[in-house]
Amino acid sequence: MSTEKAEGLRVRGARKVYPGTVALDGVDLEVRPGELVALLGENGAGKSTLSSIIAGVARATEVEMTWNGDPYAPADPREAIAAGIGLIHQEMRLLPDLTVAENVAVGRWPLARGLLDARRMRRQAMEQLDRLGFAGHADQLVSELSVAGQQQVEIAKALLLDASLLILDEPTAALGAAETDALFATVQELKKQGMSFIYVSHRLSEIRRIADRIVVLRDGAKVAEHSRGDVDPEQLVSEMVGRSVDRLFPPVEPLGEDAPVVLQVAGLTSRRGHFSDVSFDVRAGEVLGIAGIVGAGRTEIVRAVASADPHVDGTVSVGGRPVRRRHPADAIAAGIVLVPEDRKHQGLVLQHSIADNIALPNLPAVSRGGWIGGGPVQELARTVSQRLGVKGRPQDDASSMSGGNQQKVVIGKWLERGPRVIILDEPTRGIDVGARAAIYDVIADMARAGAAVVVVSSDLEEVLGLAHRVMVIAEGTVRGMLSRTEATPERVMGLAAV
Amino acid sequence: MSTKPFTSPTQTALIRGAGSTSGPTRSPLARMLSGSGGALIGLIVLFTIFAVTTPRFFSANNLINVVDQVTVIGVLAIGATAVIITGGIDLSVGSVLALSTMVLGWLSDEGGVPMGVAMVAAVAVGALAGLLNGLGVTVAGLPPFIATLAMMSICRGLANLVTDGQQIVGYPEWFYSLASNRYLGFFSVTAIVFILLAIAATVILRYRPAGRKIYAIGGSAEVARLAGIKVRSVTTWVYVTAGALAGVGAIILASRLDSSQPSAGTGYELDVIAAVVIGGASLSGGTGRISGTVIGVLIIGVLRNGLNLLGVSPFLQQIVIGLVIAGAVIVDVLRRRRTH
Amino acid sequence: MSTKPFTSPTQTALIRGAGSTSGPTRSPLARMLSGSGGALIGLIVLFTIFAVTTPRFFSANNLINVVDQVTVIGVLAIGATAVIITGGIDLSVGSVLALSTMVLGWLSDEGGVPMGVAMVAAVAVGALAGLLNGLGVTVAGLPPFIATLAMMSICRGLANLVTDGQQIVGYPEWFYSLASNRYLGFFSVTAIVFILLAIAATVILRYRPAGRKIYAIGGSAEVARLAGIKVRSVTTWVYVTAGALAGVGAIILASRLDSSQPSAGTGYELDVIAAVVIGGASLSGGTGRISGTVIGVLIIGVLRNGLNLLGVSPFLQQIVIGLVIAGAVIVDVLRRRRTH
Amino acid sequence: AVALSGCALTQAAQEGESGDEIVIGLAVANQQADFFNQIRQSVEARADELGDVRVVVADAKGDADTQVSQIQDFITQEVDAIIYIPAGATAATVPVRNAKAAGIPVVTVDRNPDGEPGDTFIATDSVAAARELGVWVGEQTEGTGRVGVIQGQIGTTPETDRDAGFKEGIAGFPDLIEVARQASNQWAQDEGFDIATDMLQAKPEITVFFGRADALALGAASATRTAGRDDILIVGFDGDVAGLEAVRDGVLDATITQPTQAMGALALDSALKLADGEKLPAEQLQEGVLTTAENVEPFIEKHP
Ligand SMILES: Nc1ncnc2c1ncn2[C@@H]1O[C@H](COP(=O)(O)OP(=O)(O)OP(=O)(O)O)[C@@H](O)[C@H]1O
Ligand SMILES: Nc1ncnc2c1ncn2[C@@H]1O[C@H](COP(=O)(O)OP(=O)(O)OP(=O)(O)O)[C@@H](O)[C@H]1O
Ligand SMILES: [Mg+2]
Ligand SMILES: [Mg+2]
Repeated sequence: MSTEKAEGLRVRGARKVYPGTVALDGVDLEVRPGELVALLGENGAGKSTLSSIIAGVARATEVEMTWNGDPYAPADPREAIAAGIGLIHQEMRLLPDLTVAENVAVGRWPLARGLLDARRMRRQAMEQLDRLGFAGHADQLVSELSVAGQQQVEIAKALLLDASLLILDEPTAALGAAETDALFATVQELKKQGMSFIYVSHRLSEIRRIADRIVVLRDGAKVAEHSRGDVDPEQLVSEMVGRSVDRLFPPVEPLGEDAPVVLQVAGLTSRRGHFSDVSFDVRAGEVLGIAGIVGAGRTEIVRAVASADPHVDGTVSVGGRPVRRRHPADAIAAGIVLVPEDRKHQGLVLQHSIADNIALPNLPAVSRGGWIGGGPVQELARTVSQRLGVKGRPQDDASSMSGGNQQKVVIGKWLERGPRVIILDEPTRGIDVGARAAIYDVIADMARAGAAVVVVSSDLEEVLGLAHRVMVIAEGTVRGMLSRTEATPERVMGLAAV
Repeated sequence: MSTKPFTSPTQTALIRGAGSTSGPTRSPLARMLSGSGGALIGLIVLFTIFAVTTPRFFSANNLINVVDQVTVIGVLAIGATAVIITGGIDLSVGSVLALSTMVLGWLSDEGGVPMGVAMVAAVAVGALAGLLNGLGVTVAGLPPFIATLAMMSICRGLANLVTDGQQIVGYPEWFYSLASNRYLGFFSVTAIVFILLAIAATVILRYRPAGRKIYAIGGSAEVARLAGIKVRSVTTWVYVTAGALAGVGAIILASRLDSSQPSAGTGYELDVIAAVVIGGASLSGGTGRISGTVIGVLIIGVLRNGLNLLGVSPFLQQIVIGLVIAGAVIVDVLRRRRTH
Repeated sequence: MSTKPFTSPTQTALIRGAGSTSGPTRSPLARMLSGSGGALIGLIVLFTIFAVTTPRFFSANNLINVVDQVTVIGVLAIGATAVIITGGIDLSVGSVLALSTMVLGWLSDEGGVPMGVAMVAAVAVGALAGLLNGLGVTVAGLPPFIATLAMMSICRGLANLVTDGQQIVGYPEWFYSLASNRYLGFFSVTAIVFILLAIAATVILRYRPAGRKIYAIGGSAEVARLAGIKVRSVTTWVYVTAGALAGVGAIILASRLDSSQPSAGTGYELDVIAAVVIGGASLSGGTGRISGTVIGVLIIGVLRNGLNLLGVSPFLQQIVIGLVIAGAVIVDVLRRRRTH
Repeated sequence: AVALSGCALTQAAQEGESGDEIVIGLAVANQQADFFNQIRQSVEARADELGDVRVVVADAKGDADTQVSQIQDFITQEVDAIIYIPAGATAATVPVRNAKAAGIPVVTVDRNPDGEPGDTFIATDSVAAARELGVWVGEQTEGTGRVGVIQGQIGTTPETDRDAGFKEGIAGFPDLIEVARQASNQWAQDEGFDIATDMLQAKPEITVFFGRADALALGAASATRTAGRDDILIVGFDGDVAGLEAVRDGVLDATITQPTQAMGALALDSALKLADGEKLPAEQLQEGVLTTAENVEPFIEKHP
């Protein structure tokens, strides 16, 4: 009965109201078979909300949807999956205590005579994961995987859904270049088989590569639609942000000859084998970029520098004085602070307010004679919010903020301490262009104020755009230290390759 | 606990309790070690100590006694394992057991109902209490600790009201012999029921979709929901099952005591939970296995039995039991730390 | 619980218990409502019901009686609130109280030690038990449920060993009058101690860095650690404090009863935890406040008192108490759902 | 059955002789209760006195199922006789049955299982003692008063017996009326305190408190003192050490002293005799003694 025109998904007037926020305000969307529609927009524009409504995860306040011509109103994810619509959630949703294979199979366990067929379960999982270039094995616990590995498991889980429409909400946020390539190859292959996609990403360069059409959201409304993928990024940015963003990266100011060495790392070696013999210096006002492919050991190295992991040999000194490494408090006392890569689990107490989160590492600063007053806490929160342009009232729960704003809070909570060394691990993962520019400005400001800055990122453009020098890590060892002029994408990639 | 990719295991374990690994799809040896390794070591150590120190311990007869002595707790612990895997807890099992046993006695004694029907009713009453627990958790949104704490109090009151606190005696002889006659030269009917239930639960948890769903829910209710699992209904069923098993436990207890007492099962909930956790389950959900629970139950049973045989004074026994519970779980924690 | 932007609150609450918002930096009204609103409504409802049904309830004298009746549980609940905010649980409070009260009695009676010194020793013994709990959790990596369950058994055994299970009588007259003489026309010394401790705990949790750290640890131990908080040592101190408060509770109970009994405090742990949760704390940690706990304690106290005044039989009381516990927390859950 | 158990008895006795000591299993209902704990202590004291006798103690903590297991363990140890103080509300038959099946004689103390009595039964006649207490209260109050009863655990044998006896005792005083009763769950002093406080609040006309155990009565005494009521007659039951001292000090007005020392010693002696194959009377009831300030001193010196 369905006419050719009605094939695929049609969304009409999607509206979602949260107490205090209108997340979506009457958005239309159409996805045809075999097509990849990219959904763009700033943090909080409503991309995930729209995705969730389509996948039955959230209920719209108002919406009219048809799927292959029939009315479609999923009450829960089960109904969406049954209809052939699957979602890879922006926040990774895995079971840490179960194996990779179990996680991929969750909800769709292969059975033999009514009982779980564990061998088939493993085989199916690895078939998908191999296509994505997964490095682990089927029996590994998910909690042992790197973020990238977890992301790949999440993707494999969705690929096994047998969906005809798959929504990928920022699937590459945690992936490096090689993994991203593998994913895109898989996506292209599936498109040829008639599968359609909704693709959400903040990486505009990716959009050019794979999008058939582009829909841009702003403040919950559709502001632009392009019927092709290779749209000029600058145009997209101005559509997303509502103004033109003239530059992403602040200028990198040359370092004075006499800038003193602040952070000195010598012979740092993990007793668990994550990295060995890592040595480097960072001078006052300098930004050191750390590049490498996923799983190279960058996170482990910077965590060791920040005394977040025990079981490490070697020395870390600040201003010539060695830092004890028993507890993160040791590093903090020496002036080293870490903005961790996983803001939800390491950066924020999500059910506490923004103000409380900012106050946490600044308890002495908000105390008067050992007493914490509500006033100073609010005051500090306002100061930090203003400085970084955080959207959200100090008393709101951290969990109610968009990712970009959360990231700003994670960085902001350390600024008041005036750290001598600040380490940022993947500081803009999942962050929109506008917010990214703001975070880059903050990074440059800190350097200008005399801090030694270390930026770890899988986004090569980011490393090259910010850093005075780039250190390349592969397999837990330093493969090269490049000056700003030496650091071309080709050279970095060459050194990073295993 | 949700995905914390770069958390050191020690730190995560610190507050919420030891996280646990339970990959059901590992090699048999790894599986054995990961599921209940710590507890198994504890059990073997206890066995050895008692076998050496008290000659009567290591006799077939005594070991069968131990099995008989743990049947009630064991049956309850099977249900509790499932509840704990979902991330819940059931404090009401002892009281639900008391209510079921009183219903059994009242129906068969006062009510003149045939024994078979009364037994079904006892299980049904347990299941009903479990259903209310489950709905309290899934529909009313109560924390499991509170829903089942309330049910614990309610069922104890009801159990007492049935006969105004009196015990009920006068079961038929065949009923008493279910727990006391040892068929096949070894096991009583009640012990066989326990063993069969344990096997069935192992198979369901490990190889049936229902079991896998329970693990998924405990790992993360949200992940399970996104994967299309009916979290509320599965969770409710788990509580219903735990309640029904308390009903089965009530029948076993009545048979064992040849009577029904409203004070039955007082304090069992803590024994049961201790057994499940000693067996390797984590109270934060997502892990646990029946084999481990059975070992946990045996540890508690062997310990009590051995200390009695040794003639250790009851006050000292309490101290030793506390130390062994802590010790058994510490062994498990250390073993896991090493594997990480 | 982590942020799940698209989770319906019901779903998240489903497994781990109702999440809660407790930003200590909110407006006074929001603070009142978020901290203990549900419980407060419950308390007011109870008050109204009893005031209408039994004329003697709403008299100054009876209300003072209620305060006296809840002092011991109240003092224990203050410590338990802190423990629960860290995401832990303390099942040992009742037994630690018993051990402390026996040490108090033994030292002052048999040991001939001055009463003041014996009181200090009782608190110190409680603190020591708390220290072992804390180290069990933070250093040995035991789940709090297990560490304190073991301690519960150990302390009960020790409490009994002190006098081989005998109670101790014969405190000086002035000691007995601490709990029985009502100074200022109203409160006994013990009630005043409780009120002062509650105020001190409120102030510390809300306005001292230590309090902030406790909330942060419960919210996320890893975030707290990376923010430079010594998670282990703070957590250990929280258990030490809970133990010391059990020691204070022991002194109050001894004064109230003019004797020390090794069976003292049996089952208090569940009352205490129920009070804290009714007061709005979540067992998954990160939330809770003393004002809520005090209301929770009063709900339990008023309920028992009112039902006694009405002459309700203890069996019916158990049922009513179960229903009220569930009801009070459901009110809270519903209220939170609406604000979400 | 007699022949069978007799035959098994000799076997047990022989076992006892072949080892150098006789082993007696003592299954205590609940050591948290002072009454049971005292019996346990007196059994142990008597064994020390005799020498050559080892007492193995198990505490059921009030749970009948635990007690079945513990007696099973006694049987495994092949003890020579068992002293069984039943746990739970009322006495379970299974432990006696199991022991008899194994040919081990049983002395039941305090409660005797219906239909499966021990070889001998030792207890106080609580009904008679409670009746005496009731009459005493009637005389003290000159037959006028309002009684508040703080019950033990409802449904248990002691509660039922003490209730029946006391009612009979005060029946002869028509103006001595029970106006309130409330039950405790654990016979505990803090429960007694709270219940009595609330009773005084609800029924200020109360002039007599009967605590069904000394702990409950002591709780009531604290409550009356806190309420500033010194006009209330308070009586207990059991004759705990604390109870007796309270009677001496005038805190309690009377209690019934159960001869726990005598019962414990008698239980052990009976167990030894049964182990030797002797026959004993089915019941060996002891007198509970009404104890007031006048006759309390000797009991404090040496508990009967
Ligand atoms: N559970 C919730 N309660 C209240 N507000 C919410 C909730 N979830 C999302 N919002 C709000 O809805 C708006 C849209 O959020 P959404 O997550 O859809 O944005 P997004 O475009 O996916 O952003 P990002 O790029 O950061 O992922 C935001 O203002 C957000 O704060
Ligand atoms: N919690 C963990 N348990 C076990 N292995 C881990 C854990 N975290 C990381 N690893 C492993 O350590 C190695 C280094 O990982 P790390 O995350 O430091 O690399 P990275 O370069 O920072 O990569 P990413 O870009 O994913 O953060 C990887 O092989 C990873 O699988
Ligand atoms: Mg999003
Ligand atoms: Mg990394």
